[in-house]
Amino acid sequence: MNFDPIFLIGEFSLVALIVILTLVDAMRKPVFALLGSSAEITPDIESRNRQATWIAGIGLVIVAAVYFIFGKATSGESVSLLHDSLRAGGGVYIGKLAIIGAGILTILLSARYTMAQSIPAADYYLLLCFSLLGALTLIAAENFLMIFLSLEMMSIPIYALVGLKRYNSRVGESAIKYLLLGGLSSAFLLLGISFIYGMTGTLVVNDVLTHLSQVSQTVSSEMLLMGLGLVFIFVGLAFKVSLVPFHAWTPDVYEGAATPVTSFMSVAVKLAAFAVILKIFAGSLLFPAFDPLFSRLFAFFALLTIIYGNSVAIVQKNVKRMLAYSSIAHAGYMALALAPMGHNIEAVQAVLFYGIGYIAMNMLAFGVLVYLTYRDKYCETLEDLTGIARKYPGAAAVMSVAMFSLGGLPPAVGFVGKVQIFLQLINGKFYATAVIALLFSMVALYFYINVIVVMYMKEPEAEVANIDKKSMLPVWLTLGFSTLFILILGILPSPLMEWSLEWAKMLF
Amino acid sequence: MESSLILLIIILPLIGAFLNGTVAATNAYRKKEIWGEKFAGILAFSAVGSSFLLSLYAVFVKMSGIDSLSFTPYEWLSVGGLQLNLSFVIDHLSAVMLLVVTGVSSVIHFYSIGYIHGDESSVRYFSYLNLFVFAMLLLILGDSMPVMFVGWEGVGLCSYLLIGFWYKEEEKAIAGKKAFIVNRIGDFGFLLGMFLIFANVGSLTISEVNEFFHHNNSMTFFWTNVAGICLFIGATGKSAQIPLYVWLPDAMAGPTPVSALIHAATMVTAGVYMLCRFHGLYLAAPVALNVVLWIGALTAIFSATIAIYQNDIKKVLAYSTVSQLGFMFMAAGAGAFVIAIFHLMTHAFFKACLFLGSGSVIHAMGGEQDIRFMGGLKKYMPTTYITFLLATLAIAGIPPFAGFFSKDEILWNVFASDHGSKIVWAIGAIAALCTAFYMFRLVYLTFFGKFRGTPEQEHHLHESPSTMTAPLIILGVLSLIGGWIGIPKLLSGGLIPNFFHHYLEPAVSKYGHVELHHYSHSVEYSLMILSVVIAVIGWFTASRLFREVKKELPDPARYSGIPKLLWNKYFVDEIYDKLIVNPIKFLATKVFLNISDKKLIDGAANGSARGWRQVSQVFSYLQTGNIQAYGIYIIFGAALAVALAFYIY
Amino acid sequence: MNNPFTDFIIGSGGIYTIAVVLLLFTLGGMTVLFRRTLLHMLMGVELMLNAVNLSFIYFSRLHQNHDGQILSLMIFVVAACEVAVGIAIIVHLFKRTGTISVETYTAERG
Amino acid sequence: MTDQYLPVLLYILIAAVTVALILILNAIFGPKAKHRKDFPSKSTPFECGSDLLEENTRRVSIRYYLIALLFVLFDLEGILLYPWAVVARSLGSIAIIEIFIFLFFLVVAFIFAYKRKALDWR
Repeated sequence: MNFDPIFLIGEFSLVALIVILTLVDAMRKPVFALLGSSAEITPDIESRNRQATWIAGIGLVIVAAVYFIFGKATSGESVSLLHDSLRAGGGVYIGKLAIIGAGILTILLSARYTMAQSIPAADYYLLLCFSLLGALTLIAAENFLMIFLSLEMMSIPIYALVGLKRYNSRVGESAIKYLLLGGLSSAFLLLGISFIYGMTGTLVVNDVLTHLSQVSQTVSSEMLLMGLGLVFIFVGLAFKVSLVPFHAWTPDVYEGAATPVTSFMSVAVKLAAFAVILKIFAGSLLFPAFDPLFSRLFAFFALLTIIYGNSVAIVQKNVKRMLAYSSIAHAGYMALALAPMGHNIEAVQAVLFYGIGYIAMNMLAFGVLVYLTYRDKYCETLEDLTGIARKYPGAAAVMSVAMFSLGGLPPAVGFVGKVQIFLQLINGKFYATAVIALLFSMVALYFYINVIVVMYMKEPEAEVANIDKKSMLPVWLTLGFSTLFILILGILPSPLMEWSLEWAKMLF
Repeated sequence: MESSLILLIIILPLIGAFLNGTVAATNAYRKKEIWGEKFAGILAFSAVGSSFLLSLYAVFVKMSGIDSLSFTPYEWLSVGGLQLNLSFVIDHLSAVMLLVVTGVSSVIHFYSIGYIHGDESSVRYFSYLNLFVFAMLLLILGDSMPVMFVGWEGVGLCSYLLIGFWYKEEEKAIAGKKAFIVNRIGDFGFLLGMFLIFANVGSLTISEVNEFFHHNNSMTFFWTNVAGICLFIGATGKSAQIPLYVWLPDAMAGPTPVSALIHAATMVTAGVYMLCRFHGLYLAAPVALNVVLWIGALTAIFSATIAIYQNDIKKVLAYSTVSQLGFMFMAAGAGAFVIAIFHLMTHAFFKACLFLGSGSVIHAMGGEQDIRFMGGLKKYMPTTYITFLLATLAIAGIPPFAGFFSKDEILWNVFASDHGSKIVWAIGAIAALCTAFYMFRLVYLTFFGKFRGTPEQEHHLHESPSTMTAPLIILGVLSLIGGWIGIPKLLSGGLIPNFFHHYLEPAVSKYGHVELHHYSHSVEYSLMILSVVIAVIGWFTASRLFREVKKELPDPARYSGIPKLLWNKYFVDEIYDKLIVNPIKFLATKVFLNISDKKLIDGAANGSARGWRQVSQVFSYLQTGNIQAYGIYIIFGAALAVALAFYIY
Repeated sequence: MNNPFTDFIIGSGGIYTIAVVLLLFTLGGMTVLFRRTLLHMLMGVELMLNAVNLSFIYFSRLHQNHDGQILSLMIFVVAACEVAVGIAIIVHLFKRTGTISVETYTAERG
Repeated sequence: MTDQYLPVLLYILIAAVTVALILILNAIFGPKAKHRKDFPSKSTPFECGSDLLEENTRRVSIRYYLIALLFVLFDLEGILLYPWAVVARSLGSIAIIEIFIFLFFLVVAFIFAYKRKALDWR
């Protein structure tokens, strides 16, 4: 077993960060375990929170730096590790950096949020790091065992994170919704995996591929079980990326969760889950017999998702819910690129491009909501945003950038992403699908532009609430970085295209 | 090395614009100055100046013996069959343009330091000016149509910003809007042409497009001409030709250096330049070329006649610019692209000089622009007078000034070329006559005779500071000698080679050139002498009429007959208002707004929006909040997927 | 029907195992969908996972390799984690509202 | 074919008859009452008269859940030792290192739980 630890340097340093965070918090004065029962914030808890925030923030930056520097050496050739369970090196480097980057942006957003909301910071960041670790291994996994484990490792901490909100009368409701439905979808995923395993006797994705290419089309019962297995896997993963009709948890959970958690879920979790979908359905399983099935499956569910997501977003009063439906619709666009199946690396690249760009867009949109939130004054509804441009011109400006990008208008990165996806459709001769999708992205403009209209052109009914501008730097870092990312890569997209292409090559 | 050179040339003005722009924004926001106009001016000037020096280095050192330098710093987009590169090229054509633009810009930036002195938003002014140079460089050096288009739009934007620079005066803001809207109409044509070319050629790189039309033109004759005309529509917008010239006279509302730089020397010539860049296309599209020729000629005569009766010093120059641009298009239409560029260059020198001179005059007159109230300024501002006179001699076509060589060659080419025509030649000759007449009318009314303004103004008259006169001298000298690089072989008896022709030949004759009919030398000589005679006639008439103005000049309101027609610019604005603007307004307000928009479209849009909102509402009822309902959706979805699988197999 | 795997599954009673697995899975699903308390729903999820476990163990034996068994152990662990988080949330909900009936928790909707 | 299943059929019949017989006899000879409340002992869980020791829907302390959850979690980590034990001998020294790394993480988790007083039974 030749095992070079350099290939997993990112994961190792993240584990080290988790251990340090755990032990440092444990070394403090013992606290009563059920923190939720006491509402007052003592100075001790506050200093504890501050300490955890610093450790998590700086630690994750160090992890990113370590991976950026040492992991670079691995970005050439990729290797299989731990008996074909993880594929490290190569283009995954890009994906892992993107995920870690999303994690850092989330922590920057959380720093002030956790303080203001007096969320137990150590628990919060621990869970976030666990989820991040799961996402990191998930995009590198090439074994169904590893895929399942990483998926759960990514999701379970988020079930708990969703429940970690203080000033909300409905706390816990969204957490239990996510948990129960997540369990249901995991069961489907596992059932699918077990069918595949039953037919092939292996859990390694690439071996399954080899086996599939040998399957003769005449053996219908085998086809049946394999096909059922793949469909169930599709169901399980479609839940994670929230395609309609597996989406129903999304708005409720996004609304209920703390805003930084929502942003993390909507970008990192979605991107990682999409990486797995690409790995299984577009990258590896090039089984021509299943091509028409999954082509239609993706086209059908993606269209359903786009239509539903964009329509329901129109009637939302709550910005977080609106963004949740928008994130559903965006998952639809990404899945749409997979409709022309076949051995198409450009489609994979388009999806990854969109996914990475989407990190910046959503971080920006949710970041503005975090910026405008203080203690029990949430900024969630359209009324809260009405007329803020006068008082907070910076926040309104970056929010407009986010809306432009989400709406797919130039010169933002969302425009380039959409162009690539539609080009895929047109190359694959999916004209009707493309037209419908385009029509509904016009519909989507309505509610994105509406936010800008509300911010700039409406007079606020009540006076715009004051926010405490103390320790706002981390939020501004996130906002500034995301804005630059969106605009620069919107105008000059080719580096991101190269990165996503490199990552796409890994998924084949 | 070469690549970073090109990049530096382009990026330096952008950096200047960015720095000044940020400071202008913070100045306005914080209500305190980080740096004032002096520093801003020097910064802007040094950015453009160093860009000019680098261009000189690139053109004369780096490019000696080489046809072109090209540089692709960035692959912009590469999706499917579409490959867009951010690529730049300096060939001999763009080299000339590059030197003209950066050179004239440097001079005008320098002039602006004195001119804009004391304005509260001078930092903003310099930021815009630098941004304009950046956009212009993109337009010139871009090797692919999208890059060119970005520059094309960029200069339009800067022009809009600068015309409306004093936006607090409503009339100027309206002039800016007019320029922008008229330009947008032209841009639409440009875009249409671009799409047509991409659809047929499959590439947007200019050299590839030319190559395509030169070698294996698989586009039908009809569509080739349509594409050419579409691009030319873009050019008429930017270069102020019939029918889209109406914005340029109004654009004189902007600061005078801006008029000199953007609305005389550089931006308005972009259309001519673009035509020359696409000469491969135009040579394959004779009909389009003929359209260019005729539109150019008509514009030339049309605006030259208007200029005769104008009394606003800048308006005269504006119509003169339109007319000279018409000459350039005539040259291009006759297939003499080299001559078009030659005239472009000489025109840049003398017209910039004229505008800056007029700026100097206006400065001295305390904002007065009406030449009826000037006169006798010669003795108050000698430098301005002399340089203005030099430039006037150049534009009138008196040898050996720059304008003579270029204008004469244009007329000769129109006369002799396959694509030309004798009628157009005649029109051009008359336009040249008018040009000489109205220019000397301007000179005599402004600088000769008695001062006709108020005593107060007379007391105030002074020569402009040296920051303003130095550029005048440079440009004045250039209008004298600028034409000597293109002396026709015939005139020097073949002793001096036509350096300019020789230099541009590889760039604009690569894809074929137009043959001239063979005429004897005597014909050519006589035409040349004829054009000198024409110019002198114009001069003489003007001198007889306006040298010593005794009586009060008539009030334009009391004009009648032809003067009335010309004073009112052939009533084109009014005709446009009546025929296009008013009907559109009427349609917009009365018909569309009241009837169709409020009833039909609003009804339909609101109705469909409302209808769709209903659907959305129904959709959102599915979101019951009940976990088990959600679970049922998942099961339902899974069943749907399985059913789909069975259905397909 | 000449594939060795399909023959083996159907021939040696494998089809019954799959039937049991699907039955248990369906029962678990029904529990999630139709029981009215959160705790029961959580139990339903566990039942579904256990059904899958059974299937993995059977296939593992069928193919004579251990991958399936390892995966089923992992499922145990993951299921335990899920239960831990789930029960914590349910207890919290019960403490706050005094009920764990699923109809109570429909505040977020639309 | 059918005779094979005859004993089963017979068995079902006998069971049904027995149940029916008992119910009928009970209805005939048993005490008759209009209301259940006349015989409180019939409502008790075992219908045998002896009192329950405590209420079966008794609330337990919340600590109980915490301890129980921690027990389940740490207990389940135990099963991960089984596959390790199977191959430990053949893997040699690296197996020892690996299992200690695994246990290290368990210990870290335990310290965390302990310091949070999750194991306090009060």
